[in-house]
Amino acid sequence: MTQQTGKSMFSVQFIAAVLVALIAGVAIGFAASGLFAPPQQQPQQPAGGQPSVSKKVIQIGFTLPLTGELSSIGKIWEKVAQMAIEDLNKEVQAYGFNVEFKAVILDDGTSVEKAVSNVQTLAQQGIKVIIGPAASSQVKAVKSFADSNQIVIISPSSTAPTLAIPNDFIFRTVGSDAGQAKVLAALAFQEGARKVIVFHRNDEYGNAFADFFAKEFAQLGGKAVDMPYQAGLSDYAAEVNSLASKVQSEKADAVVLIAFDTDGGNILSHAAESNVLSSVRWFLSEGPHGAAELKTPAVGAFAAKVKLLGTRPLFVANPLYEQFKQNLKQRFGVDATVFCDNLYDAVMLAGWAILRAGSNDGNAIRNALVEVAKHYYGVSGWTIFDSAGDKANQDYGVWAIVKTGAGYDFKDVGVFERGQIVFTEEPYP
Amino acid sequence: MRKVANILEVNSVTKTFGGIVALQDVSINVPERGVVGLIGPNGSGKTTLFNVVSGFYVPDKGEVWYHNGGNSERIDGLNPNEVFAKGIVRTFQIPRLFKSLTVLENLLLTPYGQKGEHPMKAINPETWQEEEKALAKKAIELLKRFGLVEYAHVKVSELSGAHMKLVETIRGLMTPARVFLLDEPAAGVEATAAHNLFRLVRELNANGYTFLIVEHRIEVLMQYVDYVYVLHNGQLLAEGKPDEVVSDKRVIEAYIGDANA
Amino acid sequence: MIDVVGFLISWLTFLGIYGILAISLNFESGTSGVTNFGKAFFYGLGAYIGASLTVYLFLLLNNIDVSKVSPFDVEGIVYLGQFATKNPLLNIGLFILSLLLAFIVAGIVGYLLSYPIIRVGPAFVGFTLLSTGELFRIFVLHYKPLGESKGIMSIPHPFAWIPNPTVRTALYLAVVLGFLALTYFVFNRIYNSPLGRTLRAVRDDEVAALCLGKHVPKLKATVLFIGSGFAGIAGVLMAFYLGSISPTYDMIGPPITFNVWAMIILGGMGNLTGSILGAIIFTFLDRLLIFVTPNLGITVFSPDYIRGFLVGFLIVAVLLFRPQGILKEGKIETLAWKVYEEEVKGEKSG
Amino acid sequence: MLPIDQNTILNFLFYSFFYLLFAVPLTLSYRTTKVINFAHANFITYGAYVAVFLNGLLGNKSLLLASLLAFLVSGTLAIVSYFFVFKPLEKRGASMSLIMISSMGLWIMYNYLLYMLADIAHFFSGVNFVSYGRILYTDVPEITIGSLRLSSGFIAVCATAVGMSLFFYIFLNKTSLGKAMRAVADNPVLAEISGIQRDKVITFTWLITGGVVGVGGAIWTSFSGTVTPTTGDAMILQVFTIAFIGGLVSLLRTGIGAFVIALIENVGISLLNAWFGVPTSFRTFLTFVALLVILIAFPPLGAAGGLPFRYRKKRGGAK
Repeated sequence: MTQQTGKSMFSVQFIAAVLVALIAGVAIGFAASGLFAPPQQQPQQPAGGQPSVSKKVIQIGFTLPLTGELSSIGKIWEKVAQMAIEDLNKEVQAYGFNVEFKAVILDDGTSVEKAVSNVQTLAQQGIKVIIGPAASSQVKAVKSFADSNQIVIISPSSTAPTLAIPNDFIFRTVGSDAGQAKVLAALAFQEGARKVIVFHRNDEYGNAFADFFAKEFAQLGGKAVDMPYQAGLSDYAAEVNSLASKVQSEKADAVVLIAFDTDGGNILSHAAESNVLSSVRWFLSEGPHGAAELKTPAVGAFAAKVKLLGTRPLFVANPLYEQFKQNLKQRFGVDATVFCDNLYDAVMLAGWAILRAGSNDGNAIRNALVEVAKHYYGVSGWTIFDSAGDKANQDYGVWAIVKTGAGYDFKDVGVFERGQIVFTEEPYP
Repeated sequence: MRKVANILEVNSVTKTFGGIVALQDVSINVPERGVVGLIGPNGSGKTTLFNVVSGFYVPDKGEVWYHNGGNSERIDGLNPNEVFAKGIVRTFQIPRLFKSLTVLENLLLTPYGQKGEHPMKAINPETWQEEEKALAKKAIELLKRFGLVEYAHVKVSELSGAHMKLVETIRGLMTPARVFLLDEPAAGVEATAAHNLFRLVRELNANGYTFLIVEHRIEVLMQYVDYVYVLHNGQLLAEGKPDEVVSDKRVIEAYIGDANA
Repeated sequence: MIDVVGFLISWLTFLGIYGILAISLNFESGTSGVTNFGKAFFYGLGAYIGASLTVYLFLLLNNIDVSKVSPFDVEGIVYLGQFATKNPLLNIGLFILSLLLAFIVAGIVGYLLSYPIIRVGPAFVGFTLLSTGELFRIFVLHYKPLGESKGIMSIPHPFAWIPNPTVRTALYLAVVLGFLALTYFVFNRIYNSPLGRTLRAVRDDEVAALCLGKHVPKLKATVLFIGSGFAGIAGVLMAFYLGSISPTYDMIGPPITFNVWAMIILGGMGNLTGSILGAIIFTFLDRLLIFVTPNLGITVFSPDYIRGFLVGFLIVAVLLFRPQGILKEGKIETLAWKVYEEEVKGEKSG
Repeated sequence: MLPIDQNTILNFLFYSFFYLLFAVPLTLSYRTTKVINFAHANFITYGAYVAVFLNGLLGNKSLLLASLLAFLVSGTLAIVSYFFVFKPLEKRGASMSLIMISSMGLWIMYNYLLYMLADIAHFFSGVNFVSYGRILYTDVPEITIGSLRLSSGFIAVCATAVGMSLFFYIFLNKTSLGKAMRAVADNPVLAEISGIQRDKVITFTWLITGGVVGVGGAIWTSFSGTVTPTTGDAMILQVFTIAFIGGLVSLLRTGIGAFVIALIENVGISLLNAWFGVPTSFRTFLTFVALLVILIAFPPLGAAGGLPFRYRKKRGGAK
């Protein structure tokens, strides 16, 4: 054992050295970052006016859930964001704009406070358009800062109805859940369900979606029994068990699951083991779409047994989306999950809006964004915004889990047209 | 019949801890301005009796009376802070001073119900400055009298064992209390310091303070106390003047019996 | 270029709010020995009291029938947005009312909660308060009149009527720093008073303090009253700054408490200036690294993970470097020092 | 009809065994080292992720191999935390709360480190590690008694929990190292004097704590539908609640606490849901209520101190 004081002396010097290195590193980084974010106002056009070799760099901010509860979606979004920025730059330069967009991607750990400090610090670097945050509670927290400092926030996944507020700086490239609940209700009713248990996350997303669904389903003549579950747990075996006994006691003929991907996958893998839950129909919201757990054999077989169907925002037969899915798989090895198309279009809209505004003024960019969205048909279909800054018309598709050569996979099997579901193919023969 | 009025009376106190009888029907009296010793072999119940008087334990049976000038009141069942408020100060076998505070601060802490301890007044120093000044003068007086003044700003944790015992004893003088309960003052201190402490006790006694002292080192205690009670297995074995008790067969037997048991 | 003024305003606002939490927690757990793991509970309680009161009253005073238009649904939120800039006096009045009520209610709840934790050891005191905090959060998550899982939105900013955002946020920063100064003043006064001395004694040895006539349960209740009251004020300040409150785990749950604990330990337990220093280190580094990590050009993993890793590393490194925290516990400056000088020194030189 | 069916009982046992594997080592670690360790959550997650990486990168299907490696990885993590952080702090007189906060710093560091590792593994293998599905192991048998189907995960966790309990019982009571560990826990000063190398005992305690919890994490991947880098964090409050029921002192009471909390979380919630319509989202609410009731009803005054007597309202002491 080294001599006692020697040991502690050594560790003090060691730690002191590390600390000094840390601070020095930060200082250098700080200075270096100054270089990376060249001043927005003075473009580097040389006085002579000929087309300069170096392009004008414009930064777009991203605050994504790379850790925390939504990290599984966040990680895929990070790749979609990189691809979107690359495609945007190719497109923009093809039109002769001497501009290069650069992504500044920050992790907000699905936490409210980190989202606020990310948005504030990005704005203070001169960034005027920020994609994200993902959760509605985060968007609400950044709203007052964004509105007062004219920072355009485009969230690809926040669907809370309480954020549908006209002329503010919050835009959402995904339709509100009211529309999707209508489609899910129609799907369940059309498939013969009359009494369903609505098993949903107990957060803003889950509660709002469940309320809309209950209203719509009642109008169609069905009965919806509300059953919230605690979100953010490490496992849901106990919840699935209560669901099974509820299904028995209420004699329900279907379960409507409103969840994100991690808890959705967890619940379905436990439900597959319960014969009570395997004897009723299952209808899902868009959250679990794309979750790896749903492609496992156990859940795949369960889906076939209960003829599992889900809804999700989708422009069916949209060639751009199929192309987008291939690109993402081929370049980043990742399957497109829910909200990926909305994120991709959000980046495109942001780029073109900045170019159209031609200045770094937040208000000008906001107005330009509304105009650009009117004529833009992207991977997520028409991107026109309604008066509250949300995606105006949003079509919805129906997806199922089908057995393919290499195991199970997601497949879009139908579309919601003029008030009812039209199946393009029969998923469960 | 005792001619001097008693200040502290313990009447047939019994205390059991889940079946084990710690005290069985014990009665002792401490005369005003007296110095009374309480001895007994290990496990004889002397510390338990001490804790009953100072409010740590509630006796199962019996009473503890405190005759302070005209009015006398029962103090068994009171909480330790209420017993202190009545004017009975206790010390501990291992001195329990406040480590993060200095000697002066430990003294200043002792007076009961200082104005500055009320949250609303604490914020406004004017309300308690005068009282603090007076207490500080008194504390420094005491420190000078017992030659501890240069330790005033020393953290208590840095004091020697003997000094700690001294500080714990004299901090009681900061209060109007007249009765001192000393728990083995001579424990863990060499002979000369122990004798100094007991001489201090006599000196204070001369100024009108009353003492009840639990002590294990009988040879030191006997030279300084007027009256002694002997406890054995939770019962009162003997009582009397120091020399009577020392020569009492039953006491010797109890101690010897205890020695080779 | 980097908008340094904007950076300072937003960072200092967070610093101010966390500083209030850090000073009050340092007083509770550092000086008085009441290990409080439920700080986020009183912070959330204060925020909810201020926010819900303001949102309801705001609609009522603008004669909108709250039973029909709930302040948590879209129409209510839109009304709140429209009326925000109409009547400055109303905004400021409700803001002050929220601060007062939050202090009193959070304080009383803190006072009452001191009862169950009297006989329990420090580690248990912490977890009892933490559990109570979680009970409150899960209850609010299900309680319709408080906005359920939607939380409370578009809380009218006290200075909403000032058009220029920089002036508005600078003024709000002034208010926050004002409260930080008030917190420091109050706790510093108590720290350097007989009460401060008694509380440190209770921390060092409860039993001995009790035997010296100190009413330990009442003292602990007082400590929790004052500490929780100021936590309630911090909650109101954050609610009005963000303009929204959601009952999520990270917003009013244990992560807030753990952050504040890291600050007071970093800064030095029992030292109020240390708490502010801890808050500075904790909040500044996180924001500063935002300028650095995204540009590191690492592709094998998200570069921003380094920012989180460094915050954790900083806590461990500083603690290893200074195992007692950066600043030591100061001495109690009361008049006794002057008397000591006059008496002893005077005599020596005289 | 009682809303308790076969599955509820099965879940209750599942959770009891897992809580046993996670909470008992926590009590052991606090009892011996006096460190409230938040990095305990990482021991669980790293154990699980050893199994995940083995399955994702190398297609390993053996739970035994995964558990063994998980024991080593989480065990080493615990020892590293002790050697580089807790020990230097302890030696230089850091307080209990300070060491607890240092464990929080470690918790944050280990979390982000795991996210980086998951990213790097994804970079090379293309498999998404941030949320990983349930792993089907082939080397653990599946037993069906009558209609009751005991999955391989159940057998594994049941065997390990029982094995751990037996091991702790025998180890702590019979072996010299075990007795030394108890001595260090009950009376560190005495242990020091009687020549027990405290350092060796403490290092061994951390190895066992990290190891057993890591094995628990590895088995968790066969039970839980999805494993994410925050799996351990979402459970840590429950695990601490159980350890507190055991008074952070007695392993037996912690074991009982594990069953009590599992009972409340599974059977309790479904009863309340069926009879009083309490939404299942009140599940964690119940756990905390249970902790409060236990702390107030009979406060564990053991190692954690507190006023040694019930503070009495004044009886009519005065005349």
